Parts: sequence; C-alpha cells; structure tokens
Amino acid sequence: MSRPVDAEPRPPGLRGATRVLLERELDLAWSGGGGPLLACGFFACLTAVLPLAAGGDPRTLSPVAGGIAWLALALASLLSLERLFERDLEDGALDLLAIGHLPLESVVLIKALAQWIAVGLPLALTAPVAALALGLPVSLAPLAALSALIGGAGFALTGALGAALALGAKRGGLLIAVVVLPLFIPPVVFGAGALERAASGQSPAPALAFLTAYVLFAGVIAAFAGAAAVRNAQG
Amino acid sequence: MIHALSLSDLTVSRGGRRLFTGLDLRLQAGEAVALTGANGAGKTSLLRTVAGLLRPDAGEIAFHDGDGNRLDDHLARGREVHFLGHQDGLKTGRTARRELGFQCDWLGHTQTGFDHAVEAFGLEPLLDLEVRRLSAGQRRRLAMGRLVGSPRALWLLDEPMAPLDARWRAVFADQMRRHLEADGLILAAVHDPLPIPARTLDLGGLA
Amino acid sequence: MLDLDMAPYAAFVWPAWGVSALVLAALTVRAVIASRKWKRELERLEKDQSATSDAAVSLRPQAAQSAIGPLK
Amino acid sequence: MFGLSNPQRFMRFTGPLTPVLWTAAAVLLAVGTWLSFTVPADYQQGDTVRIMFVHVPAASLGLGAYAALGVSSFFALVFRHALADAAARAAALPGAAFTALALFTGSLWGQPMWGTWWVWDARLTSVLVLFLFYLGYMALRASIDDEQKGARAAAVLGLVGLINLPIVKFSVDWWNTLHQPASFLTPGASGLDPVYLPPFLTMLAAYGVLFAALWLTAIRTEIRRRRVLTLRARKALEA
Repeated sequence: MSRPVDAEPRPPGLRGATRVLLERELDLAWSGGGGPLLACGFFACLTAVLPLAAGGDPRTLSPVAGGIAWLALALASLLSLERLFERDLEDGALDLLAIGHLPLESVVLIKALAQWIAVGLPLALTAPVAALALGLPVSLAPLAALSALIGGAGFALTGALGAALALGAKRGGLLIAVVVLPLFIPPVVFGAGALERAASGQSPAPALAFLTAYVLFAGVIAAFAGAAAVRNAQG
Repeated sequence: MIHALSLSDLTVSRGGRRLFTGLDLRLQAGEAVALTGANGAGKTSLLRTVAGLLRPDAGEIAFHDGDGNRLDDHLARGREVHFLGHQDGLKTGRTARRELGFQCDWLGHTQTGFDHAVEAFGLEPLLDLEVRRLSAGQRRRLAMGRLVGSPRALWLLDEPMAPLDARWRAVFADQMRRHLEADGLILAAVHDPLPIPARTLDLGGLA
Repeated sequence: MLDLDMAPYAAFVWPAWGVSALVLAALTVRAVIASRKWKRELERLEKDQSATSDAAVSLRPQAAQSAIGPLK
Repeated sequence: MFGLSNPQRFMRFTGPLTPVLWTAAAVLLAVGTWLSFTVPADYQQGDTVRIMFVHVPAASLGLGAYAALGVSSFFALVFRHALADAAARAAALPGAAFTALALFTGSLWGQPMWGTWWVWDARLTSVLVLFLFYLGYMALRASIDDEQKGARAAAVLGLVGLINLPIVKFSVDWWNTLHQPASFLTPGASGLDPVYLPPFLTMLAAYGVLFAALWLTAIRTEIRRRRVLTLRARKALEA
C-alpha cells in the first residue's frame, strides 16, 4: 500500500535548504560566545602591535596604514577557516550535507557566505577604525570599509577552497595559510591599491572593479574545485 | 520515488586496497538485505558507494522508480536516500532540538516529520540538552530521528543498533518493519542478524 | 677570447653560475640515483615474483561471492 | 597524448628518448657556457650581463614547469590518469628548484645594478609568487598521508594555481604601475643586444632540454616505484 499523502517529504526547496544551512553555519561560527569578537580582537591586536614594532610616528605609518589594514584583514580572514570543513568531516556531518537537496557546490558557497558574514563583516567594520588609528586620512574610512567588505568575500571564497583542500591533512590550519595566501595576493593588491589611489586623489573605481571581478572569479573556482576537494576527502 | 536498487558487477577499493569485485545485487521495494562479512570486508564502503560518497572502480549502481525506468543518480541520492554511518553527524555544541530540526529540514521533512521523529524515538526529554551531554545511545536515537522525520525510500544503515539497548532495538526494529511495509528498502551492514526478515549478502572475509 | 677576469663584477657572476651549476647537478644526481634505485628494486621483485608464480599456484585474491543466502 | 597514457607504452616510448635528452642537455649546457663567457662584456652592465644567461632561462623553466604541472593535474583530475598524476608530481621539484635559482640569480644580478639585494619590481616579484605557488603545492601533497587523496587534492590545487597564475601576474603588474611608474631596468630579452642572442638562446634550450630529461626520468621512476609498491602488496597478500 502506498504511503499516506501527508507523509510525502516536502522538499525544503532551494531557498529553504540554503537558509537552513546558512543559519546552522552562522550558529556554529558564532557559538561559543566568541562570535565576531574573535576576528575583531585579532585585528585590534595586529593594529596595536604594529606601531609598537615600527614606531608610532604618523609620518612612517600613515602611508602604509591602508596596506597594513589589508594585511591584517587577510590574516584575520584565515582564522576559523579550519572549522569550515574539518569538524564536519570528523563528526560525519559532511556525509549528511552531501546527500541533501543541494549539491556540494552550493554547500561550499553557503559555507563561504557564512564565513563572510561571521568573519568578513565584523572585519570590514573594524578595518577603517584600525586604519584611522594608523594614520589613514578620515576621508578614506568609508572606502576602507567598502573595499574590506568586497575583499572579505574573496578571502572567504578562496579560504573555503583552501579549507576543503586541506581536509585530511595533519596541521590543517598552517597548511591552509600556505596554500591560500598566494591566492590572496590579488585582493590585497587591489584593495590596498584602491586606498592608495584614493589617497593620491585618483578615483579608486578601477581597483574596486578588479576586486569585485576577483570575487566573482573566486566564487566559480571555489564552488567547483572546493566540491571536488570535499568529495576527494570524503570518498 | 525509488522502487528498486540494482548493483551490477560492482568493484570497490579503498586506500588502494581492492575490497570486492563483481558484486551483483537487486533490491525491490519492501525488501531488506543484511550485509555480513568480517571487518574490512567492505561493508561500510559498499554503503558509502551506494550513497554516492565513494566512487566505485567499476560497475553500475542504478535506482529505478515504480514502473522500472531509471532515476537520475544525483536526484535519487539527494531526495530518496538516507545514510546512517558509524558517526551520527551531530554537532556537539548545539541542542538536540536544533540538530534534529536541521537534519529534518535539510533532508526535506513533512509537516509532522519533526514531532513524528520525537515521538517515535522518545526524544522529548532530550530536546533541550546539548548533544555533548547525551550518551552514545541517545545520540544514535537522535540521529535515527531523521529516518522517520524525513521519509526517504532507501535506508543505508551501518551497524545502526550497535549503541542501543534492548528496549530501543525493539523500537527501531518496529520502525524498520513499518518502513518496509510502506514500500521502503533497507540495506544494512550488521554483525548480529537483523530483527526483521532479510536476505543476506556476504562480502566474504577478504581481510 | 675567453674573458674570465671580470674584475668588479666577478663577485656576482661566479656565485650566480656556481650555484646554478650546483643546483642543476644536485637535481640531476638525485633524479639518476632514484631512477636506478627503483629500477633495481623492480627487477629484483619481478625476478622472484616470476619464480614464486612458477613454483606455487599463485593464489588470486579470492573475489567475493555474492551468494544470496536463504530468506530468513 | 592519449596514446602515452598507458604506462607500458609510455615506458617503451621514453626508454630510448631519455638518454638522448640527457646527452643533448649536457652538450647544450657546455656550448652555452662557453658562448656565455666568450661573448664581450656589455658596455653598460659590464660582465653582469652574463648572469642573465642563467637567470632568465631559470625563470622561464620555472614557469614552464608549473604549466606542465597544471596541465598534468588537469588530466589527472578529469581523466583520472595515474600517469598524469605522476607527471605533475615529477614536475614539482625541478620547477621549484628552477624558480629558486631564478630568485637567487635575480638578486645577484640586481645588486650591482641597483645597489640592493632585492628589488620589488614586477618581474622578480612574480617569480617570487610563482615560488610560493610551488611551496603551497608541495606542502599540500606532503601533508596528506593517504597517497591517493593527497594526489587528487594536489591535482585540484595544481589546476587552481594554473588558473590563478595569470590573475596574480596581472595584479602584480598592476601593482607595479601603482608604485614604480617605470621599472627602470627591464631585463627582458627584448632589449637585448643581438650579439648576446646565441649564448642566451643556447642556455635557454639547454635548461629546457635538461628539464625535459629531469621530468621524464622522474616520471619513469614514479611508474617503477608504484609498480614495486603493488608487487610488494601482492606478495604480502599471498604470504
């Protein structure tokens, strides 16, 4: 006899599944109380240590303020990348994610989106503050926030790919950094470049355009290469 | 809706080691098959291959619907297959309610799916506890909740009842019986025989 | 004519060429040694593998029989 | 290329070829070295121009090796050829060594010209970034114990690296225009006095043939190594 009608599974639909996974990822990212505090704390530490290391004289700091903020942004984005896939592989949740309604490619993108919201967003808000502290002209603060927001998406996507590649490796965190940092060069160059051009009076638009192009490009690569890496580690 | 599963001439290896070769199996709706064999014979690998998590060296896995034509693999696995492995796939930091909720939402549930699962496996007292605080048996019952909460035709179970005590084994046996009566299919790797009528497929102790 | 007395820049040209030669030589030696090592190992294994298979019946890894047991 | 995908046929085909490559590399290196030191010193750079005869070939082969690595990774991933994976793996070490050589000789060349051991100009920085790509590839392959999984993960990274290389190169060049409007020394072969072409081209050919010899030898070794591992496993199974 066939199953009662109401027992037919109501597929959550792509929007539903995406929302459900995103909520779970954000909950996991912000669980344990830390939440965005961890990323901002790391950013603040970097910004505080630098003047102590290089001298507090604004003349030496302010020309590099934008660059330092972007370096701190790249390094801070590396935080908690290991959590993105490694934990799920260890406790078997990755198998569950692989047989859901959404393909693995979407799962990788949603995890990157969650990483961007959980780590990228708070960093984008902290970046201008840190840059100002290092002597960046106030007028550049909104641009610093905007470029950090866009760049953060690139870091989250390429970082997710790095996390997937490092699955099953011993020292995962360190490996992700070595694998991923060379791929972070374009966003850092375009992001810091935007600030530099704005500081010298030129329009930052081309740099921001390149930055956005990189993010879209990284999205496509991360989805396919990331899914292949996850399947490889799972199988 | 999966009505039949057929494996033809399946060859699977893991970590460079050939586990089995030339394996054939046909599973019809309402049937259960128990996979037996020594440790390392490839029971888990066979289940993972059917679930699409492991790529076979050779051979064919086909899912057919009621009138025999073949379903698309990704669609069938994404909508009609449950895989319950050794690990429960639960996040220790979250509460049981959220984890069961996620599992049912993620796999596609009916309106009453969540409550049905809670009632079937007596999860009511556990819902507000963090998974970290649950015992192995309780976690396994929570993981089993998704089998009931999100009705899917093909159950792939890897020693499902290992951590359960006698009482909950009987409950799970009853759930399996109901699943088979509702035209479900079960492929389970076991050490002791299944408490329901089932054919046996021995993978042969290759170890 | 061979111009070896490069006076001011000798301190840069010689190390450049010297290290290049060293590294290339190291790469070559490493590749040749590894090649010879595994070649000998393979020949040794294939020699006594053919020996054992003539003597004993080589036990093919037994394929799993998919015997469907009786319906319980 | 598909004809060679079968290891036995590959071994038969490259068997006689490898010694030929080795001898050709030796000859070219000898001739190239002789030419490099008999050609007159440059009136402007003096003898340092001779460093270019080892610097530019090393940089070019470093890049060429990564291209070989990336393409082999593509075949290993898409067509699951064990041979393609062996090819990618075999190209990594020589490629990284060539790139390191390019960095070392580059700084030696820069010192007399610019007075510092390292200059952040577009070309040298790009070579450095290429070296980082090699580091990432080798680190990933070394960190994953399971050989098959490590190989596939490295193949994915190899391909991702190949796709990202032009993007990173573009961003470094774009960055260079931002910081140094004109790179005051373009050591490219284009601005080269024709009298330096013979040593330069011979050395470039020598490095190319040498890389081919290294690469083929390493692939043949890898095929033999895997054959040995299989035989050992089978022997253990029968014991």
